[in-house]
Amino acid sequence: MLELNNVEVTYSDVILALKGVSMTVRAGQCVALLGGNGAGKSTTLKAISGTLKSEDGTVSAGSIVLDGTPIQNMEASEVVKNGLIHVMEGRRVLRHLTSEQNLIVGGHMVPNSAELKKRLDHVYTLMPRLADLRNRTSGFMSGGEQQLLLIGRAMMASPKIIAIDEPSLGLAPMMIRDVYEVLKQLKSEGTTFFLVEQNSAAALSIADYAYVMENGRIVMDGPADKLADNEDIKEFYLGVTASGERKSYRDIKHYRRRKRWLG
Amino acid sequence: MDPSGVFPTSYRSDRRLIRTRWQFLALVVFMALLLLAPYLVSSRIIAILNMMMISAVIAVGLQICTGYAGQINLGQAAFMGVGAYTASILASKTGLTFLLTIPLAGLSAALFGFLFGLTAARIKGFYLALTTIAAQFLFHFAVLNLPSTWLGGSNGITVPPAELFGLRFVSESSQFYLNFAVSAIMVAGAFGIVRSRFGRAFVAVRDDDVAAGIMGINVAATKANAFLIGAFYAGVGGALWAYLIRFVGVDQFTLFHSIFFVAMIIVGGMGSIVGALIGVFIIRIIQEIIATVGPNIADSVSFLGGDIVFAGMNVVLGGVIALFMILEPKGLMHRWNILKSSYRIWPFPY
Amino acid sequence: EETYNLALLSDFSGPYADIMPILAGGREAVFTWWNETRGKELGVTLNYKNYETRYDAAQVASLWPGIKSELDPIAVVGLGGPDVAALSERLPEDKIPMFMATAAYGFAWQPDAWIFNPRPTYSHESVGFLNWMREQRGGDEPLKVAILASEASPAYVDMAKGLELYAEEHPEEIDLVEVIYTEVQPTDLTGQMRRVVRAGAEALVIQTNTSIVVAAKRGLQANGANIPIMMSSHNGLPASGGALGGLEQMEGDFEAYGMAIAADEDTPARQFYETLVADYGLEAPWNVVTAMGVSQGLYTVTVIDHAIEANGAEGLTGEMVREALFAKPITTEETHGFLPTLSFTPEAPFPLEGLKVNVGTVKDGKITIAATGVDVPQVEKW
Amino acid sequence: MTTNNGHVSSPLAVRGATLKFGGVTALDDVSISVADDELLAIIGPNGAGKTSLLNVTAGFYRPQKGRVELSGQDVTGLRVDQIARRGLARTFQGTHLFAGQTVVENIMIGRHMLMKSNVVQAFFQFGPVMREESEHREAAEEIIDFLEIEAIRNRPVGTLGYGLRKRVDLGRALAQEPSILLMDEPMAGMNSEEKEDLARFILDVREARKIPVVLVEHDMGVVMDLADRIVVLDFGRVIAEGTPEEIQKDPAVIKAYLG
Amino acid sequence: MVYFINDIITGALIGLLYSLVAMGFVVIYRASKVFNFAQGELVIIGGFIVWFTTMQAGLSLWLSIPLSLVLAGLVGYAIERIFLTKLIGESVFSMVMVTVGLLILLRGLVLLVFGPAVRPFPIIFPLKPLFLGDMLIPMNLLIGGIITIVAAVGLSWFFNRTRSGLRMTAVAEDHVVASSMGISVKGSIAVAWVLGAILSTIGAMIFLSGKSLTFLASDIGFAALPVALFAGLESIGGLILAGIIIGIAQSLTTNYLDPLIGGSLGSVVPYIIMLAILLIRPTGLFGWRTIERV
Ligand SMILES: Nc1ncnc2c1ncn2[C@@H]1O[C@H](COP(=O)(O)OP(=O)(O)OP(=O)(O)O)[C@@H](O)[C@H]1O
Ligand SMILES: Nc1ncnc2c1ncn2[C@@H]1O[C@H](COP(=O)(O)OP(=O)(O)OP(=O)(O)O)[C@@H](O)[C@H]1O
Ligand SMILES: [Mg+2]
Ligand SMILES: [Mg+2]
Repeated sequence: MLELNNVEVTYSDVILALKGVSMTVRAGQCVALLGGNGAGKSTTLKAISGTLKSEDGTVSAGSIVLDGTPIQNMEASEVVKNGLIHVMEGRRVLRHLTSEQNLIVGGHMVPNSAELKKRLDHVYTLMPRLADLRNRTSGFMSGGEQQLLLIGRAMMASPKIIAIDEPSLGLAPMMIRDVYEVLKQLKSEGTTFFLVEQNSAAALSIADYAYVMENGRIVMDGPADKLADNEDIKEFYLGVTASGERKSYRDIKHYRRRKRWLG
Repeated sequence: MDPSGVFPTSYRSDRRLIRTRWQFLALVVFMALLLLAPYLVSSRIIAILNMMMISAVIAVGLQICTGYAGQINLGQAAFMGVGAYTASILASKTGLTFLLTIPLAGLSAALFGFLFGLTAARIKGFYLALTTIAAQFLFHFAVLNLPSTWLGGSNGITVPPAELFGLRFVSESSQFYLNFAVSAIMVAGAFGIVRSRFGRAFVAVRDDDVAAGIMGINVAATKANAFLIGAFYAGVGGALWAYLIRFVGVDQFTLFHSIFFVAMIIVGGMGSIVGALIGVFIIRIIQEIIATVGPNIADSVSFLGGDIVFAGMNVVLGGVIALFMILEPKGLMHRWNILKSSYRIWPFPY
Repeated sequence: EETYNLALLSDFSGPYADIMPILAGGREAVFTWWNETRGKELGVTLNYKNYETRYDAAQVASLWPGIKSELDPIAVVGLGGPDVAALSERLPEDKIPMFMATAAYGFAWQPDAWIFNPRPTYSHESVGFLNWMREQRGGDEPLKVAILASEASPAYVDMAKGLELYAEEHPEEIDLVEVIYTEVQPTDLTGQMRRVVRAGAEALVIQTNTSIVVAAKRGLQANGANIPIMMSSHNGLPASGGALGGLEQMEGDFEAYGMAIAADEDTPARQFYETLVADYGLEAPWNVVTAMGVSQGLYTVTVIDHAIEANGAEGLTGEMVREALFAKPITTEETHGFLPTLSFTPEAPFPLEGLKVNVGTVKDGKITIAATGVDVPQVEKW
Repeated sequence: MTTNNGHVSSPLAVRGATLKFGGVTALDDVSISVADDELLAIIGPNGAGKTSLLNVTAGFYRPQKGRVELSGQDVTGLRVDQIARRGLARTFQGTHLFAGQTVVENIMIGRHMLMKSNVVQAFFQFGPVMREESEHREAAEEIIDFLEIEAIRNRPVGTLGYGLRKRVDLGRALAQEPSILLMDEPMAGMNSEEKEDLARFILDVREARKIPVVLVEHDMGVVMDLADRIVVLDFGRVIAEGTPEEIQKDPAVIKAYLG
Repeated sequence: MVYFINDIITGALIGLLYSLVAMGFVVIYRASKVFNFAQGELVIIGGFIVWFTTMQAGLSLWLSIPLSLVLAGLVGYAIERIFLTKLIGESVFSMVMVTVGLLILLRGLVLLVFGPAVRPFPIIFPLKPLFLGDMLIPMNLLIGGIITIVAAVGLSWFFNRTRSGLRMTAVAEDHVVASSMGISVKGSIAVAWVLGAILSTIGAMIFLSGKSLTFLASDIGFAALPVALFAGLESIGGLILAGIIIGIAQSLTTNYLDPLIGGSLGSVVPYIIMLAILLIRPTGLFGWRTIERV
């Protein structure tokens, strides 16, 4: 359904952020993209959704194909018309609008108001917290509340494929569980997911297939359950030792750090 | 600038503006050429350079206020006017030397700017831009309506030439040296300011005034300071202007002049002193070219008629500004910086 | 064969861009005429070049050194306030006189000038007109007058200030009932005009611009009143009538200035204009702006003529031209009736003695001369 | 620490703070106090009022009721920059970095309030200014070293990924040489390796600077491992307070937060 | 007393004219976050279009008015296409600065195309004022006031109540977010400029009806700006109140204060009022408050 072939992305004509990335997302699948800070995950999403331009970035090589249509460097609003919604990082709600207005804008392509009402109800049943907040000015809501709103707003468009950047960011543990329930629910309703996550455990729990990215390149990929068993993934992404126990943050060894400070 | 692989070895050298011997040499040659200019080029060019240097002082001030501190200011010409009037009155009524009138002109403009800067503590963004337009109108109103013995009212004020040890700065080239000295000091000072903690505070307030406050920066004071400094520059420029034209009248400092100063920093690039200089150069050059070439075109292509050619002035200038915004929205300096960073990493594209 | 240069300052893209082509046409045609007639006799050619100032002092100041080195002119043919502002301190240093087309401003009223106007200040002109009007009306009562001015330009303020001072000092002549300030393109003057009507004004002085005349006229019409408006040369009857959609709208209004009225009558000025059109390529219509350009050209060439007479055709300098201006009056014959006889003195940039204004009006939809050679009383400097 | 009137004062105390926005009660009579050299974690569901509590402390919001004390001094109602100058630094939920500026510049902005030169000195660039610049630059570089962000030193912060930005954010706060550090969800957007690093940094900061840290965080692993004491907020109220062990067992906390 | 009331009424109506010009401005802002410095220039362009279709092409008013509005819309669209479309995705600041360029450019273009002459403007509204006892009310301003109020109510409903309006609001909030949600930023900005140009043209008709037209008419743009800021840049309905207050204040100043001081305080009074209100409410009477959240 979504295919990236050897995609290269350059910022400001000089910084090469993606260096030939290829991946495939099949319809109905959930594909997770993992990777460290600055690996290029968000860049990949932006390249797909056409929002690179606002940061002076371009897809300088390769192709991105959505359902047979090449969409690299396409206008963001056109990409959405092709059925892909990108939930951006950074909690970009429409701050002066209320939470409900945000949702309505999310559903702006819905043809009639009856359908709109139905979708609103759907969002509110899946995320009751949003129903409580419906008349709040979204700019004043707490970080987690805004994050929820973003997910709800993407659902309103009921896209074929949601590309979502760190959905669990800043959510309380219970809320993460709830959100992932929602994602699972949507997936079972047939939505395809392209998921960028730092919370690898959660991501791998719903993903079918996963890519690991480092330094603008894909370094590993495979079915989600296979990856979850990989030693390195366990150590660096899941935070469990080889023996399967969670390490304590207090026990992180000093010697791993090159230099002590103010010694 | 250093090529790929060369890194600074001390914090001082990292801060340095001039990084290589070639840069230093280029600067020296440039300054020397400027200093010798009155002997090298015609007085018409010297007159253009005079205009450019004065505009440069004012535009650099605007750059600090708008480009660095992010406070959109459409009242720079009014601030300039305050400086010009101060210098004129001091020079004509008290006979004070320009060595004092110029800084005093800067200070009085700074005071006026500071008052408007205080509003910036509360009023932000476009709302602020419009209050600076108010500065423009209030200045105009005040000059025309205060008793004419104060500010000359509609009569304007005639300014005696600047004088030092019996030397009168009346010829183009003597004025050139006056303008050169003052503008060199002011531009060098601007580099100092923007690279100091004040420059950083300006940028911080521009980018995110909430975070700036939490970093211990007094946001209101910083904004007022930005206006104060910007207006100080405008005031000094205004004083130079007064000594150049030797007559000040309120219609020399209109909103349109302010808009042109903004245009200069737009073309050169926001948030860069060098950008402001480039912008001044480009806009002034275009103005001069059209003013010079215009009559010739009108003469030789008579069917066009004079008015067409001259109305073209605004079209060309406005067009250039619009074109710059469309092609290079971040200004010429941005393009230059990109070139620089490609050079820094060449030949490795990543 | 000697050649001398004149620098022509013009504003084709600033506030006076609308009248500039015509004004420029007028003065340039005079230079052509002079070169082909008097110039040939004297063996002198006058070269000229236009410089665009945008009506901006900065531009003038920046152009000036270039003008000097490129042209080395013996005189500058100026246009307006910014030229005066930028050059008033420079011309004495460079010893080049400048000849203007318009009436003078109060701020330029200084002795030992190098800048000259063929006409006195706007306030002189309006005072002259108002006195004439009071005499026409008869009676001992002072004439009730309202002024409509604008602060958009200091020059406009200057025009009003002189008249205000005169009215203050001569209450028996002029009773200033209203001084109204408005924008250069007023939104609506109905209310203001009602005040003027209620105050019983007998004349309304508007020396600012055409748009204000139009708005005032509409305001008066709304009030069902018809107070005669007095205009100046740059916003006179044809311009204002044109902007109102027809001269007939200006029936009974006046224009007054110290220069020939471009009326339909057959005057020497008119005849000279026809000559310029027929033989010297003048394309401008017969109107006040053309008259302004032609008179500026005429008194400029006459002064130069006098200077050549006094000093010979060779080695003429700007200083000599200025001296010639003080040495000998410029007679009205020499300017073909475009200007009264002008006797300049070093005291002021315009003739202080023998000042006259002409008054034009609209009668039956046509511009006619209402009076010529109306004396201007002495006006104090303000 | 003792004040002159004798009773022990903590580096930071919030007493009975109540904060309302229209109909929303963000904080309802909240009191916390931090001990010297303590790492206090604040947890609670989304919208519980954690960020609001930090905002009240930092002077960004003014509570309708209650007081904020820094080392026994009442600072309620002071401007944010005044409070910052009294030694309080914070990092932000989401980032509030100066995006167009490089990492070094961001950190140098953190040192603004410690620098003393005036505008005239800056204009003429003589003497003390240059020395001061170099000194503070050195301090900034030390922080860069410490946080291991040398490689991105000259990158504009706007071009960095979320995780690195949080690190720069911490660096900027440290540059203020605070006597108390508040951190709002510093670990958000990091994978576990990066969290480990940051955890180490936080521990090191405490060790080297001996300053108390207040940490708002949703990652329970981090909170339980690092915190000396935990305060749990729900609907703007403190519902529990205690050591990590106690909190983990507290039924109210489990119901409201841990699930 | 009658005259005093009359001055108040006329002032209020002039204020409503400012509101209408300001409305063009607010509409562009509301739908694109672009603060259009060239608003006054749109007014003269509108004026020249009306002049051209009536005085030059000689069409009857019934034909020329709708035609002018269509042409004005096209001009607005063209400006947007040429100057703003390319900047979508760049910072809003760049777009605003391009309007500074436009201000200079359009002034030049008007000069170039129509020349600098003062031209008669067609009489679109009856010249004869409405007499109410001793009061007389200019017809153009009266009808203009009504048009302004109708337009304000309509547009305010459009922006606040309809989904298209909400969509445009989203664009004004954040171009990138809006486009990532499938909203065409281009489309929204285009509609904004078309509307802005049309409103400006209506403004020009009321302003200039029966008077004269030069490029100086663009000054009304700067006269109307304080009204927009007074109301708050996002508020269309608020413009009515702001316009009336500023108009009355200005009228009273010009009629009762100016004669005393012998100057033109009237022309700066809107700015003084605006400054005062902004110091109290930094985003105008009804503007959106700045949201600061950390
Ligand atoms: N606007 C930009 N200009 C220049 N470089 C950029 C820009 N945005 C991102 N980069 C660079 O591109 C690389 C990839 O960044 P990206 O934001 O995609 O990382 P990420 O994997 O999402 O990281 P994180 O998990 O921290 O969010 C980084 O090295 C980053 O510095
Ligand atoms: N300025 C404000 N205006 C109106 N409501 C606000 C404001 N600030 C916060 N709130 C509300 O107060 C409540 C508490 O917000 P706060 O940001 O403190 O939550 P939090 O505990 O930090 O949540 P999260 O974990 O999601 O960040 C929220 O419901 C929020 O909507
Ligand atoms: Mg990311
Ligand atoms: Mg929070």
